[in-house]
Amino acid sequence: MYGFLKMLRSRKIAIAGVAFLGILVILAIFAPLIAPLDPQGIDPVNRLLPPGKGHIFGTDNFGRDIWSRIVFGSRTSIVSSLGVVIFSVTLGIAIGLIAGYFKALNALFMRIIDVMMAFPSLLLALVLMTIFGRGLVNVILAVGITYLTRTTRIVYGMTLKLKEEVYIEAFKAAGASNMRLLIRHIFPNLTSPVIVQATFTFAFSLLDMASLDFLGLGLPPDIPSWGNMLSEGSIYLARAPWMLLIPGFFIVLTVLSFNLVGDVLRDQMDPRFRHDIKGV
Amino acid sequence: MRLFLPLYMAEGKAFDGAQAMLKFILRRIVGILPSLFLVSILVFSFVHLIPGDPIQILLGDMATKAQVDAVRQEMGLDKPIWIQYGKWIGGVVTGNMGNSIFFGQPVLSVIGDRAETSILLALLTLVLILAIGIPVGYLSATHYGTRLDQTISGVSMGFASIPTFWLGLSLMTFFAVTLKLFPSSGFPSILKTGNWANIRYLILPAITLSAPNSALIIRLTRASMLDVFKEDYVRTARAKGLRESSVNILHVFRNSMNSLVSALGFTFAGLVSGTVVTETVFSLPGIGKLVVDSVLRRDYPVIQGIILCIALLYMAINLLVDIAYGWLDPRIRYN
Amino acid sequence: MAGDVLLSIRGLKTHFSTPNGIVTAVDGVSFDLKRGETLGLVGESGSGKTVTALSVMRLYAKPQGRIVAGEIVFDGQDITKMDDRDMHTIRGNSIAMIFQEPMTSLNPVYTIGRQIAEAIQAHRKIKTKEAWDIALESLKKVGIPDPERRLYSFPYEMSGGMRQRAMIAMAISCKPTLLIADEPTTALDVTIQAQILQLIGELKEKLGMSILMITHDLAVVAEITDRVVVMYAGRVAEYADTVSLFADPMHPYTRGLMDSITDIEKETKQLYSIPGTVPSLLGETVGCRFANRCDRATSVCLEKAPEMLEAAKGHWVSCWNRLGTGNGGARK
Amino acid sequence: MRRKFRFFLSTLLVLVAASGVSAATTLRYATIAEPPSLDQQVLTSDQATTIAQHIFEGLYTFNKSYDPVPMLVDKENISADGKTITLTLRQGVKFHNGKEMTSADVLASLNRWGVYGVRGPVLYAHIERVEASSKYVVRLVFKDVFAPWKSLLAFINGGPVIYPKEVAETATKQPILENQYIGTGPYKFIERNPGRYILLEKFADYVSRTDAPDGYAGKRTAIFDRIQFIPVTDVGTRVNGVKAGDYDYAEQISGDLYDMLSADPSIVTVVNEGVMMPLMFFNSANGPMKGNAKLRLAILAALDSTAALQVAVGPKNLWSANGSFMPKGTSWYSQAGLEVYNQKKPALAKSLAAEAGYKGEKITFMVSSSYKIHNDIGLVFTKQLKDAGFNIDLQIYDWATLVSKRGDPKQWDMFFTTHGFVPDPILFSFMSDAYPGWWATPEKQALAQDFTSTLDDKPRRDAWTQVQKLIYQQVPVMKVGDYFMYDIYSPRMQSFGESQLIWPKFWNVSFK
Repeated sequence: MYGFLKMLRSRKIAIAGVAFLGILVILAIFAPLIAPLDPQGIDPVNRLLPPGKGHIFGTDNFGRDIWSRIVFGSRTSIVSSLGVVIFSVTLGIAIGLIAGYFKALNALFMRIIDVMMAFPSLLLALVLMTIFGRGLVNVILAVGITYLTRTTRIVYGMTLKLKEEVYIEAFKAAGASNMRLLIRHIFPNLTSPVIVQATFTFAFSLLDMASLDFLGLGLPPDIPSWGNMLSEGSIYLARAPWMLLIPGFFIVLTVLSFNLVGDVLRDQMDPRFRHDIKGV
Repeated sequence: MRLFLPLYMAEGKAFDGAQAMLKFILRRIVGILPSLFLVSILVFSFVHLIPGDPIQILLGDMATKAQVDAVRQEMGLDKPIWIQYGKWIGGVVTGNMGNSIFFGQPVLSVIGDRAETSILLALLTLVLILAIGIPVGYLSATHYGTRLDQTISGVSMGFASIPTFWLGLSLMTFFAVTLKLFPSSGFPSILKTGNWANIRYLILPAITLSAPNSALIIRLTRASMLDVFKEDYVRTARAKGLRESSVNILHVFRNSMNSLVSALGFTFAGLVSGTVVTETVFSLPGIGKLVVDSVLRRDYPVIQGIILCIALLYMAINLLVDIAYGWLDPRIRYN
Repeated sequence: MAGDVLLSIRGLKTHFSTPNGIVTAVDGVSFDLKRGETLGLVGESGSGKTVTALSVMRLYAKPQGRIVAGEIVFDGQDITKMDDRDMHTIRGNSIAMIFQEPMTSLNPVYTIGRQIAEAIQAHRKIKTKEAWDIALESLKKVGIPDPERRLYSFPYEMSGGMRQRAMIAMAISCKPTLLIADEPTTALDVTIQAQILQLIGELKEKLGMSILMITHDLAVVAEITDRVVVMYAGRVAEYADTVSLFADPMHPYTRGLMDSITDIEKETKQLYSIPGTVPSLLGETVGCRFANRCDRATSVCLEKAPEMLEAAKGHWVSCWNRLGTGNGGARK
Repeated sequence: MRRKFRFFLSTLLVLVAASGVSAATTLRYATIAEPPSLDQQVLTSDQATTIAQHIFEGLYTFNKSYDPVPMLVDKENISADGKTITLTLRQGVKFHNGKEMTSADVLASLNRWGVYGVRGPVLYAHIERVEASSKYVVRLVFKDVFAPWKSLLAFINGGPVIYPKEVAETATKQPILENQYIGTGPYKFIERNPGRYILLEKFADYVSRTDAPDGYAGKRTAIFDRIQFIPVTDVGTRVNGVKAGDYDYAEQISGDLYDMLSADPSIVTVVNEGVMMPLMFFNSANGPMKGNAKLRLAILAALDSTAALQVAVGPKNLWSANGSFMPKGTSWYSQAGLEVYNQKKPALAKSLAAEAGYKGEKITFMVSSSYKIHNDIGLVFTKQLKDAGFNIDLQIYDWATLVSKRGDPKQWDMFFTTHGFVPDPILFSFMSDAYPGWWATPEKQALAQDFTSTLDDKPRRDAWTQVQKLIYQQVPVMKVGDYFMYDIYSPRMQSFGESQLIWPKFWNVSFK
């Protein structure tokens, strides 16, 4: 953590990123207190109002207050992206560790990864959505799968390397159980790359979900979400640009912030990025 | 050029090298078949899980149940699923994927036509990615820690953070509508018309797609070069008195190419199959959009066909990447 | 007299900026290397001996590393003031360097021949063919069996010893006047070590090179060096010709080092080693850096850094209470 | 770097220069979706009809005021009892394959449609036999008097277009194949390139009627050499495409862009005459709605159609909160039962619901997100109903899923859809007992009977008025209102006047 803060000092933009994410979390937690209006309050008379007094960010085609929807949307966005992260990371670590650690499973694992890679996540999204209708869980699953394969691959690769390490061999010799080795000795070495991967997952899953929303396969329209706001707005690009721009900027800023933070985290955690001095 | 020459092949080892490689390739191709089989079953059952009825879509809202059932029977869609699968897979091995329910055309020709768009678009994008990603990433790595490096990171991140369809729409409104430099949408076939000028239809989409992807390649080039920088042989190269540039290119970049190759491989595969948003925005007849439309129309044969092709593509690229590995790094043996 | 000094280092200071602050890896090092001689640079890891060598080559990691003071005069030119182009003409040409890790010091993706030829072509405008011929020559010089085939082998196809020979072949391919050998034998098994040392000795004679031998191994020093510089924590502790150094070590650290070698005759089972560890080189330190580990340390040692002074003819030492002649010698 | 850039620029210029326009006049029409097939007899896709009407023709067609008038028919003769109708065909009409159209072709086509066509059975249920009494004469003999026959023959969307005998006789339930797209229309089918376009070409030997053009009727002259129908699903892209000059005509633009685009000199907007009716169907076969008219009336009372239309459609001139199932201006328009339409009285709704014995049971409301209008109105209604205390479970599916789910009474309580223009109320989906919702009360069946069994307009209109009244009592379906879609086209096209026909047609149309 200390190192992370140190790194931050050297990257001014990253600080901005952290700050923005902080604000976001506050918005999400205190949404009902912050949002001036009901994010679902339909008002046919005041449709498509440009930003101004009464509606700082204007209103959308339902006459709903965009700022209020942004505030509540931050909840949806955070929850869903977090869902993707948790799903992909937990499962990814589990599968990757086991597949990488037990030789017998390696081949099988590679086959499965092949298949998963070959299986467009979009199709999965479509299928889930058509079977169960649009919903949060479906979106998380659909997007999560893609990142699951990536995380798994990383963990798998690292486990393969790590278990060849001398000290692991040593513990083996000392008769440590597989479970113990995996959890006590291999897993800790995975944390930093996985954390890094997680931040990027968070960032890019947000974009992926926006794309799903654009295709009408994402979150149900009765939940305020930035992705839906953005895709609804895309029709109004010319008529009511703020409908597109405002959620757009929030998405870009969030993703950007996460990427920047992730970048710092990686440079700081991944030893190969540390300044190392030859010869000393 | 010598940078890319598989030296050990030029130098007497060609024979055994080539033989080992041949064996390896054969083994891998054999290995692919079960995966494909797995995919085919998966897809088939998957697709038939989806509620909804292609015939209803075909005949429309007003068609009565009786009429729909009649057509379904004629098309053999009323048979038990495993019989349908057998019939389908039987056709597939003989190179016949059946007809599209919606278009009534052979699946292969439908896919083939879309493949042209997707592959051309993917190639064009790949060129852009390489042209941008590698040089910039190289700069970023060779100027590690400097302001330049940080600016590059910031900017590339920025591009990676823009939702695709937003970028696409903006490019279209500016370059197509305002400046009228490019056509706004669509893509008349090049193969059919033989008119290469049609490639201009793909430029805006390619730019849209290359924005996020080249950002990733920049990051990767940087990362993997930094990885190599601290290797002892780089220090040796310097100690030899090589110019900084030749050290960076001949030793650092050359040795960091492995990770790039695999990344580019899968980027390409992704570009062929997963660009539905861009295709929708620019209304391109591509594979990605065909997948979505076919699912929405429940056009089973087409969906199955596409997924099988995509799977094949992925595995082929997987193989190519592995071959490239050995080609780039003599230490890797094919066994 | 100055004519026969090939390399003269005066008050060299090399800094590294790390996330945790400035590290003074080399702190005012001075010594001379005469033509045709083999100078040993001795010290534990972290003593700054390698950085000193890299400073001569200007190969310390950039941008973190920096020479902040002092001069390195090679053949009459001050290396610290050279621009990069001139530096390129010196590196690998008149000063060549071989490294500790033969396994990793060669690029795995190129053949030996190519890597040697590359070194040659970096300095001479000649055809690749000729360069390869020269490469073959130098492989022969370092006594690699079946050199014609080896030209086309990859590093991974060769043993450690072979690779080190290949490295040496690369180093001598441009007939350098100075060869810097950074622990060339540490990574090899004992039998090979001898061979390599012998090879270096022979080549020195054959090509009339001077050698800067960096090592922590006093045995090696005793074997092949003419004079020795003992470094500790970035500073020179003692600096003398090999004979008198072993006969009469004046710096407590030097003595410590000697005692830490097993005394074969007395078959001492217990291996003596200096208590404590090398201090962090972060920031400025007052006093003698060895003080915290020194059994002779007095208050002055903690207050003021000792000066270098010539205690006996050609025998320099920096210590407040050095072991005077006679009362030195190995521990009973 | 700079060189690279200059290179890019130059290639770019080359490409731009290369983009020339071909000499032959081609109309490029951007459609919202791809039609499955162009076989008019078996499918009701409007996309298909817009294209197919250029290729195929029916015995009758509609004039500007959507009354059925002869097309391929020259003269008609109706027997005194109204049960025998003798149609004399126009002579010398050529199919695209060069053959002349005769009664044999008509007979075959009618029979195929009557048996396998979507709307055919509606007519054939009343027909005793059809016969080709001579080369140019076809006779339809009815079991009973069936009024809507002419409208049905004129309505080519899912209607009896005339194919050559060879095609019609072999054709069955499945749509005919592309090489069978042979009609008598002013344009002939060239090729279909899925995802890219459907291409039509002027038919040189077209034999046109000679009477003055009137709506779809009268003289038809093909002026464009070719017509290209290009699927462009994204509305933003359709608009940009016309602005950029890549398309000449684009259909179904979103309402909220109307004012802006009308003001834009680079674009002309034209409203489509085909009235669209958003409808909310109730499940009469199962669930809390079954046989509970009170509850349905409660829901009706809660809803504010004006708000819904305002949100979903936008500009005032594109919608009207009209509860009459046949639009204003048509002879079928009626106020019957409208007192319960569009009341926006949540309080009343609550009390009615209470009387109906509603205790907050879950009401499943299926809406498709495939169409913006469905999605938007669905959202507004859900909000309004929730505010009125109904426990609405909004389920959003793609259209295909909704269509299949609505076929099963156990899956839903209400679903949302939109119907287009029908020339005769008999063609309303809910007039068939089999349509999801399964409205089949004896009262309905009785009224439907007197409605069809007379040829005179007056009694038919009164009968329909009764049906509408009944609908507002039993509420099998709720009409939200009327809205109109509009299209855009490039100013280089000759004007379409203040309104566009339901299915835009491009004969008698040209560039300026």
